[in-house]
Amino acid sequence: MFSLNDLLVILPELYLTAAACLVLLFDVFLDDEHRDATHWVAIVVMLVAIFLVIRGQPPETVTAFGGMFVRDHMAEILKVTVLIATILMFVMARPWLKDRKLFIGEFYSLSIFSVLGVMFLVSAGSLVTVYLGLELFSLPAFALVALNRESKLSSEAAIKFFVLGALASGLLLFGMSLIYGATGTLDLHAIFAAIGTTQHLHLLQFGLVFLVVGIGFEFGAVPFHMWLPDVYEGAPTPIAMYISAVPKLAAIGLAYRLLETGLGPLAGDWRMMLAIMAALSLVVGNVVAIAQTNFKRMLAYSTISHMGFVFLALSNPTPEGYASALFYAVCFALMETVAFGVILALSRKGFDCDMIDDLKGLNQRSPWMAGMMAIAMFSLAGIPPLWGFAAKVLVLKAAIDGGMLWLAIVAIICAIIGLFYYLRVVKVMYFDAPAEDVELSPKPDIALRWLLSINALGLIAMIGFSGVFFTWCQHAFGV
Amino acid sequence: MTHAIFQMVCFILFAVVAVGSALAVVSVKNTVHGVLALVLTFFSTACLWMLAEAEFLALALVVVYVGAVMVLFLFVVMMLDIDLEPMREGYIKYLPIGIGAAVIMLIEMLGIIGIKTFNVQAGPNPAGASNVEWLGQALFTHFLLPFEIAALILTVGLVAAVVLALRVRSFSKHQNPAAQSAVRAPGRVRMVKMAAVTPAAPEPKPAEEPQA
Amino acid sequence: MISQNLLIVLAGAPLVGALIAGLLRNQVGRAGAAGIAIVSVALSFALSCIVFYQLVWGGAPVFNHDVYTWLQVGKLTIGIGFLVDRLTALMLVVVTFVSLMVHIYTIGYMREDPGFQRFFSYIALFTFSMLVLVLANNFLQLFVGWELVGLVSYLLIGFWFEKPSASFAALKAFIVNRVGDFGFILGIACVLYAFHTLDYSAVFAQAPSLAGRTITVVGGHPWSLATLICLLLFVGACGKSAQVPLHVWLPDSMEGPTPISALIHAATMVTAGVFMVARMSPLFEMSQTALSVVLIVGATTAFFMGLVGIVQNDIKRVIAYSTISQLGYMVTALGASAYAAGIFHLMTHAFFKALLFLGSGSVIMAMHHGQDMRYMGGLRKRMPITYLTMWAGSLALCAAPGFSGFFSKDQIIDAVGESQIFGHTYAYWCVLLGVFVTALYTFRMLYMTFHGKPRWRVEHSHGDDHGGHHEQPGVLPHEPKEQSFVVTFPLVMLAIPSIMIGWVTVKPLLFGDWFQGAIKVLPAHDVLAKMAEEFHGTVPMFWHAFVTPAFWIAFAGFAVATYVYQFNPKVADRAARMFLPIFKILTRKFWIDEVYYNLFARGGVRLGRVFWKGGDAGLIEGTVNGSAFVAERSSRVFRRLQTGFLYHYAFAMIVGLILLLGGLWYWGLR
Amino acid sequence: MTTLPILSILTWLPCAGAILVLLAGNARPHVARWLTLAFTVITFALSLVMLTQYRIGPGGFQLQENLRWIPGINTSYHLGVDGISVALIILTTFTSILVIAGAWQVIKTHVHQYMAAMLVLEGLLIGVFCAMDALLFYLFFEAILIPMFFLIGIWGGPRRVYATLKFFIYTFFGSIFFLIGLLYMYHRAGTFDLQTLWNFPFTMKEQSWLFFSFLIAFAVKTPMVPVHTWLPDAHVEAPTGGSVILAAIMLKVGTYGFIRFSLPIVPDASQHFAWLIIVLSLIAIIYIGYVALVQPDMKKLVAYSSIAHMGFVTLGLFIVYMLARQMHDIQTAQLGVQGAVVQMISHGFVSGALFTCIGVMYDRLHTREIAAYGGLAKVMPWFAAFWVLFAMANTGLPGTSGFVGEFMVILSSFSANPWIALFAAYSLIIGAGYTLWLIKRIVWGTAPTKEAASMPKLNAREAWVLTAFAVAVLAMGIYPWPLMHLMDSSVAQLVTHVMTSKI
Amino acid sequence: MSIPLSWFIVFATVLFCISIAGIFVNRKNVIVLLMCIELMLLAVNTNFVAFSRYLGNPGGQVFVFFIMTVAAAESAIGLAIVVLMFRNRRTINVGEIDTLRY
Repeated sequence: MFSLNDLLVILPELYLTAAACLVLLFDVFLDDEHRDATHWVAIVVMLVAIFLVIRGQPPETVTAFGGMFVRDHMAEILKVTVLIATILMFVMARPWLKDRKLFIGEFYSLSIFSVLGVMFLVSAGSLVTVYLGLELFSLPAFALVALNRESKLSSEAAIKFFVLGALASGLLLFGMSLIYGATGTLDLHAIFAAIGTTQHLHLLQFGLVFLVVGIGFEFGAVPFHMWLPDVYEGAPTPIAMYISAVPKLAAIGLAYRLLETGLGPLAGDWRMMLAIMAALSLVVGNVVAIAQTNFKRMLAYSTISHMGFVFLALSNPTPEGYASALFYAVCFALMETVAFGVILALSRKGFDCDMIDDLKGLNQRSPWMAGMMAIAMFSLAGIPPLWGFAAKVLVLKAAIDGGMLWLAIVAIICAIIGLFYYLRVVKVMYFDAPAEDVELSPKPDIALRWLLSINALGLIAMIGFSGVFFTWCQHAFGV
Repeated sequence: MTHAIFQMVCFILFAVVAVGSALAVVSVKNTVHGVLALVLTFFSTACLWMLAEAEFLALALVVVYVGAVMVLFLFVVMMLDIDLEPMREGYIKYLPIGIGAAVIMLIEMLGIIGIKTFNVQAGPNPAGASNVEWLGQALFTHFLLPFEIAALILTVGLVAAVVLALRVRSFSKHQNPAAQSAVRAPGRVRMVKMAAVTPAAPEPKPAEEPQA
Repeated sequence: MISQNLLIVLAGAPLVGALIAGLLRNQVGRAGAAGIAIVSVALSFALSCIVFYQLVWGGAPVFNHDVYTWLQVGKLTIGIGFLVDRLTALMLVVVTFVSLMVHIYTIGYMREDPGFQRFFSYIALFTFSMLVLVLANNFLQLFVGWELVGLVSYLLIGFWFEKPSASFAALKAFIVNRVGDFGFILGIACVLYAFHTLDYSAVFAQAPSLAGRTITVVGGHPWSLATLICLLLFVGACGKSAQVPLHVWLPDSMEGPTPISALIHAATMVTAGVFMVARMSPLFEMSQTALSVVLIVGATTAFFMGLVGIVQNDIKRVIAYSTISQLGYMVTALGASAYAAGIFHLMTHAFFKALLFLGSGSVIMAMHHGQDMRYMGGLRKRMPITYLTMWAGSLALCAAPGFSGFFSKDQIIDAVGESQIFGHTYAYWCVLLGVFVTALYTFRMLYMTFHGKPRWRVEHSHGDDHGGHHEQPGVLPHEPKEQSFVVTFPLVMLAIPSIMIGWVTVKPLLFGDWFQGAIKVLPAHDVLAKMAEEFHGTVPMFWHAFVTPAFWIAFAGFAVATYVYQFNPKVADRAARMFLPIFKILTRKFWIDEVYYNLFARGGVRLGRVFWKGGDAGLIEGTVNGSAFVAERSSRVFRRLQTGFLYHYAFAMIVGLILLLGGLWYWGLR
Repeated sequence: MTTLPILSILTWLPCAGAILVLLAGNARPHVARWLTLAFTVITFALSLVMLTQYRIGPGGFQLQENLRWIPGINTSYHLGVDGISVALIILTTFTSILVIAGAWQVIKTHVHQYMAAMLVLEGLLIGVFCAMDALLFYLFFEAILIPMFFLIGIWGGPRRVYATLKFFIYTFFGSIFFLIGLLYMYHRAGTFDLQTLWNFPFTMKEQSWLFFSFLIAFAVKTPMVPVHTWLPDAHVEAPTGGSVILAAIMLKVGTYGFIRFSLPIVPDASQHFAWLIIVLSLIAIIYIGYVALVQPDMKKLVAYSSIAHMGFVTLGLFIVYMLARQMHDIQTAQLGVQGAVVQMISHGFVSGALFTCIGVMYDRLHTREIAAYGGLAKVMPWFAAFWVLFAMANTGLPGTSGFVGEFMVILSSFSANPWIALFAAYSLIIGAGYTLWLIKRIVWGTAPTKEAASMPKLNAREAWVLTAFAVAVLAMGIYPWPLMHLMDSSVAQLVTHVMTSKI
Repeated sequence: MSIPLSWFIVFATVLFCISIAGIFVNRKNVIVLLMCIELMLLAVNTNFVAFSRYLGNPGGQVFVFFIMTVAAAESAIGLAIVVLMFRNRRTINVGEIDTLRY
C-alpha cells in the first residue's frame, strides 16, 4: 500500500501530469490568435516543475511505491536538464512552428507528456516502471516527429522511428522477460541481490544482451543507430532538437538503472559490449558525418559519435564513470540546443536552413548567429575553452581509469576525423562568401535570441563551473 | 497422468498451430490473410496461456488483442487500398538471409539459455482458485504507480492518434469549443426593435441564429 | 696605467661616427658625415698612439678587464672587455692609421657617389668592428668582431648593389667567410669543452694542460684535443685571411669601392686570421700537426695564388691575388712558429698594400673607373705622385732590400728555412719561388699601367657619363690626370712607412722579447731565436740581402717582367700560346670557383629542390593529404550503409544483436 | 600589491578587451583599433609590473594563484611564473602591440573581429605561459587554435581555407595525444598539478609512452621535422599579423611544452630518446635549410627558416641529458638550455620582424614572389636597412639576438658530441645561404618592374613597428645578460631537476 | 500442471525468431512490420506468463497486462502514422520509403 508520503515523493511528476492535462484542456478553449498563451503557460508549467524537482529533492535517495519509484540526485539532474532542454525547445520552436502553421496546442501537451515519461524513466526502480516510462516518453515522440502532417519526410521519419523503436522495445522486453525468469523479480534492487544466488546466470547474461541492445537503440549507438540520421533529417527541426537532446539524457537514466542498479554484478560483460559499441559509434559516426551536406543529418552522425563518447565513460562502471557520462550527456544536450537553435532562428517560411551550404557567409550577414554556431561547433569538437572540452576530458579520463586506454585512443583518433566536419561548418560560415539570393537574418524573436545567446555563452562560461557541476554529478552517484 | 499427457498434447497442438500461423503472418501474399493468420496465432497462444493457468490474460489477449487491436489492423489494411503485386519483389532473394538469421538466432538463444535447466515442473498454482484476484491484488497494491502510468500512456495514444490522423475537413460539421466559450452576450442575443403589438400582425420576424 | 674609459672612447668613437653618418645622413650632409667619421677615426688613432706609447714606453701593465658581462650561465661568465698588450697595441695603431688614411682618401674617391654618407658610415663601422676584434679579451668577443667585420665587408663589397656582380660577390664573400666561421665557432666550442672558459688569459694559462688530452670524434680513434682546437680555429683563419681553399671570395671582393679594398681586403680585416693565430700561439704551440697544416696551407697559398696574379688583367685583381699570396706568407710564418715575423709582415704589408690599392684607386679614378690594365699605359707622366708612390709600394712588396717588405719577407723565408716542422721543405720552396712570382706580377702591373704607350683614348662626347659604366673600355671622357690632395696625401703618408718602417722595427719586433708574453713560442720551435743568433743589426742585414737566393730570385722576376712588359711585349703573347695549358689553368684560377659554384651553390639549390619536392611536398604532404583523402573517401563509402530502407535498418539491429550474442557465447559465458 | 592576481589579470584582460572590441562593431573600425591598442599597451605595462614583482634571485615559481577548478579530477586554476615564463610573457605582450600596430590599416574587413581575435590570442598565450596545472595548460594550449583558425581563415590569402584547416587539424592531431598522456598521468598520479607530476615517479615504460604523447603534441606545434608542413602553408596564407604571432609566439608554445612537460616529467625517457630529438633537430637545421633555399615565396622561405631555427631550441633542450647525466657537466647543460630559451625569445623578435617586413612589401605589391621584387635598397632605403638587419639576425650575426642562442647551443652541443655541433653549426652556412640569397634578390639589384620601382616609402607606423623590433633585436644581441639573469635560476632549477632519475 | 517450463520458452523463442525473420524478410508493407512486432510482443508475453506461473510471482503477469495496454496505444499511434504516410505518399511499401538515406 502506498502512503501520502509516496505522493509527496512523486510530487513533480504528479504536478506535471495534472499540468499536462490542463494544458491540453486549456488549449482547446483558445483561438488560433491566442495560441501564444499555451506557449507561455507551457513554459511556466515547466519552470514550476523545475522548481518542484529542485526544492522537493530530499538529501538522501528516497523510494516510493514499494521501490517502483526512486528519487535520487541523478534523477534530479537529469530531470532538470530535460526540463531546461524542453523549455529551450519551446522558446526556439515557436517562430518556426508559426511559420509552418504547426503552432498547435498538442505540440505542447505531447511534449510535456514525453518529458513526463523521461521523468518516470529516470526515476524507475523496477523493470515495469522502466518500460512504461520509456514508452510514455517515446510514444509522444513518435507522434511529434510526424507532427508536420503535410510533409513526406516527416511521416517517413516517423514510420522509421516508430517501427525501429517498437522493435527495440520488443527486444528490451524480451530481455526483461528473461531477466525476470532468471531472478524471479522485477524490482531492480532485488534483481541485483538475486544475481548472486541465481541458478540461471546464462539466462541473465542472455537477457542482458537484449537490454544492452535496447539501451543502444535509445542512445543511437552503432549498429542500433540507423533511425537517428533519418529522424533528424525528416523530423521538424524543433522536434529534431528535442530528439537530439532529451532521449540521450533519458538513456543515461535507463542505462544506469538497468545496468548498474539492476545488473551491476554483470558489469564485466556489459562494459565490453558498451566498449565495442562505443568504438563502432565513434568510427561510423565521425567518418560518415564528413560526407554529409545536410546540416541536421551531419549533426545526427555527430550525435552517434558523441554517444560513443558517453559509452566510453559508461564502460568504466564506477561512480566516476557514471558521473562523467552524465556530465557528458548534459553538456551534449546543451550543445545540441545551440546548434539547432541557430538553424531554427535562421529558418523562415518556406526555407529550412538545414543544408550546410545555407550557412554560407553567415558571418557577414549575422555575425552574432555565426558566433553562436561557431561556439556550438567548437564545443562539439571538444576544443577548449568550451564546455565540450571538459566533458571530453572527463569521459576520456573515465575510460583510461577503467583500463580502456585503447578505446580512448580510438576515441581521439575519431575526434580528429570529427574535426573535419565541425570545422567545415565554421569554414562555410566565416570563410565563404554568402550566396546572393539567400537571405540570412535571424528571427526578430527576442526570447529566442536571448535564450540562444545565453545558452551559447553558457558553453563558454560553464568551463569555469565544470568543477561545481561535476561535483554534483559525482554526488549523484554517491561520491 | 493422463491429465498430464492431455495437457502436453494440447500444448503441442496449439503450439504447432501458433507457430504455423505465425509463419503464415510473415509469408502470405495478402495482408488481410496475414492479419487473419495473426488472429489465429493469438488464439492459439491464448490457449497455451490457459494451459499455464493464466486465465485472465488469456482472455484479455483474446478480447483486447483480437477484439480490438486486430480489428483495427484489419480496418486499416482494408482502408488503405494497397497495390499488392510490386511488393513481392526481392522476397525470395532475401528469404535465405532471413531464415539464416532467424536460425542462427534461435541456435544462439537456445544454446545460451541452456534449455535443460528449465526442464522444471511448476508447483501448485499460486493464484489458487482465482487468477484474477491474484493479479488484481498485485496490480492495485504493488503496481499502482505503473498502473497510473499506463493510464497516461493510453491518454497519450489517444491524443497522438487524434493529432496525427484527424483531418479537419471544411465541410464537416463539428463543435468549436473555443468559439463556444469565447462567445459574448451580443453574439447570442440580439435586441430587436419591434413595433408595438398590432392586432393585424403579419408574421413576426425570426431572430437570426448566431453563426456557430 | 691604461684607463678603461680611454679604451671605450677609442673603440666607441668610430661607432658613434658610423651611427651619426649613417642614421642622420640627411641631417649632417655629405661634409658632415665625412667630417664626423674622419674625426672619430682620427680620435681613435690618436688614442691608439697614446695606448701604444703607454704600453711600450710608459711602462703600463697589460690591460685585461671586462667592461660588462655579456653572458652568465651558472659559473660561466663571458664578458665584453679589453685585452691590451703589445700585440693589440701594434694592431690598434696599424688599423687606425690605415683606416684614417683611407677615410681621407675616400673624400676624393667617392666624391661623386650618391652613397657618400653611407660609405663613411660603413667604413667607420668597420673600424669599430675591427677594434672590437683586436681588443677582444675572450673568444666570444673575438668572434663578435670577426663576424662584424665580415658583415661590413659584405655591405661594402655590395656597396654598388645595383651591379649584379657586386651583390653576387658580396653574397659569395659572406658565405665563404661563413664556412670559415663554421670552423671557428666549432673551435671556440672546443675551447669551451676543453677549458670551461672562453677567457683568453684563463685559456692560455691552462694551455699546457692540453698536452696529451684527447677527444674521440670518430669512433674509437682518439684525436689530440689541441690539434682539433687549432685546426678548427684555423679554418676560421682560412676563411677570413683567404687561405686556400677558402680564398675564392677575396678576388671577387674587388667589386667594392677601392678604398675598402685597401682597408678591408688588404690591410686589416684579411689579416685578422693572422692576428688570431698569433694571439692563439699558446694553443698552436701545443700541436705540431696544426702548425704543419698552417705552414703547408700558407705556403701553398703564397705560391699558387701568386701565380694566378700573373695572368690577371684587372689592376685590382692583380693586387688582390698579391694580397692572398702575401697573406700566405704571413700564415707560413705562423706555421713556422715565427709569429712575430708574421705580425711584422702583417704590419708592413698593411702599409704597402694599402698604398698599392689606394694608388690603383687613383689610377682607376683617372681612368674613369676603368680597371682593365690592357687599356692603360703611359700614365707615368700624367700622375707623378701616384706613379712614384706605387713604385715605392711595389718595391716594398717585392722585398727590395731596404724597403719595409724586405725586412719582413726575408725573415719569413729565413724562418721557414730554419723550421724543422713537417712540410718545411715544401714550404721553403714555395715561399722562395713565390718571391719570383711576386716580382713578376708586380712589375707587370707597374709596366702595364704606367709605362709604354697609352692604350686609352679620349672622346669628349661621353663627357656626361659618370656612372662608371663603360660601353667601350679604354674610352675616356677626358684626359687622365693626377688626383686632388685628399687622394695624394694618403698615398704619401702610406709611402713613408712602406719605405722606412722596416729599418726601425725589425730588430725590436723580431729579435727582442717585444711582445712580452702576448706571443708564446715553445723553445723547440723558436726559429726566431735561432735567427737572432745570426742577426747582427739592420745594416748588415741589408747588405747580407744581396747574397741571399731570395734577392736574386726576386731580381729575376723583375728582370723577366721588365723584358717582357717593358721591352718586348710580344713575348708575353708568345709565352701565353706556348704554355697554353698552364696559362689556361691560371686564367681559370685552377677551376676552383667553378667547382665550388657547381658543387655547393647549384648543387645546394638542386638538393633543396629535391628535398622540397620529394620530401616535403611528396612524402610528408602526400601522407597528410592522403589521409584526409582516405577519410573523405571512406565517408562516401560508409554512408551508403544507410540505405534508407527500413528492413535494412532492422537487419542491422538484428545483426548487431546476433553479434553481441555470439560474442557473449564465445567469450562471456561463465 | 602582492595580493593582486596579476597573472589572472594579464591573462583575462585581453580577453575582456576582446569582448569590448567586439561590441564596438563592424561600423566603427577605428574605435576597435584604438581600443585594442589601448588594451595591448595596458597589458604590456602590466607585464612589466609583473616583471618588477618577480624576484629573480630565488627563482622558482612565483606570483602563484591557485583556485579549485574541477575538484572531481583534482585539477585547479593554478597560475605561476618562473623566469622563463616571465620572459615569454613579456615577449608576448610586446609583440602583440607591434602586431596590432602593424595591422592598423592593413586589415580592412571585419576589423573588430580581427582585433578581438588578436586580443583573445594574446590572453590565451599568456595563459599558456602561466599555467601550472597540466589540464589548464592544455586548455590554453589548444584554445589558441580557435582565434588563429579565424585569423588565417578570414583574413588570409587565396588558399587560406586549406591552410587553416590543415593548421587546425594538424595541431589538434598532435595535442589530442598529449591529452591522453595527461589523463594517463592523472590516472597514475591522481592530480594534474605540474609540480606534483614533476616529482612523480613514473616507470620507464610509462615514461616512454608519455614521452611520445608529449612529443607528438609539441613536435607539431614547434614544429619539428617531419610534422612541420602545416607551418609554411599557414604562414603563407596568414595575414601579416597572424604570421607574426604564429612565428613569434605560437611556435614557442611547443618548445615551452618541452620545458614544462617532457624534460621534467619524463626525464628518463627523454634521456633515452634524446637521440631521436637531436637527430630530428639536426635534420630540421640542415634539411629544412636546403628546402628554404629554393623557396620562390618569401613567406615560405622565412617559415622554413623558422623551422630550422626552432631546431636549435629542441637541440639545446635535449642535449641537456648527454651533458648533465652522462658527462656530469651541469655547467654546459645549463648553457644549452639557456641557449634554447634565449633562442626562443630571439626567434620571436627576429621572425616577427621578418614577417612584418614581408607584410610591408605585400601591402605594396600584393605578391610574395621573390622574383617580383628587387632593388629595395634604392626604392625604400630605410626599409632595406631593416631588412638587412633582420636578415643578419636571422643568420645569427653577433650583435643581434639571433646569435646569442645559436652560439650557446652550438657551444654546449660540442661538449655533448662534436658531431652534433658540427651539424648544428652548418646552420651558419646554410642559414646565411638562404637568407642572404633572399636579400640579394630583393634588396640588392634593380627593381624588376615599374611597380616594384615605385613602391611608396615606409610610413611612420611601419617605421615605428620595425624600429621597435630592431631595438629589441639589437638590445638582446648586445646585452643579453639581463634576460639570462632573469632566467638563470629557473634554468638551473630545471637542470637540477632533470639530473635526478625517476627510476 | 505438467508441462515443463522449457517448452514455453522454446515456443516463445521460436515465435520471437519468426517475428525477427519476418521483419527483414518482409518487403511488403509497413503493416506487416507492425504485425511482426505484435508477434514479438506475444513471444515476450508468453515468456512472462510462463515465468510468472513457474516462479509463482504475479509480477510477470502484471507486466503482461501493462505490455498489452501499451501495445494497444502503440498500435493506435503506429497505425495513425501509417495512415498519415499513406495520405502523403499513396504507398506504405517499405521498399519505396527511402527518401531519407545516406
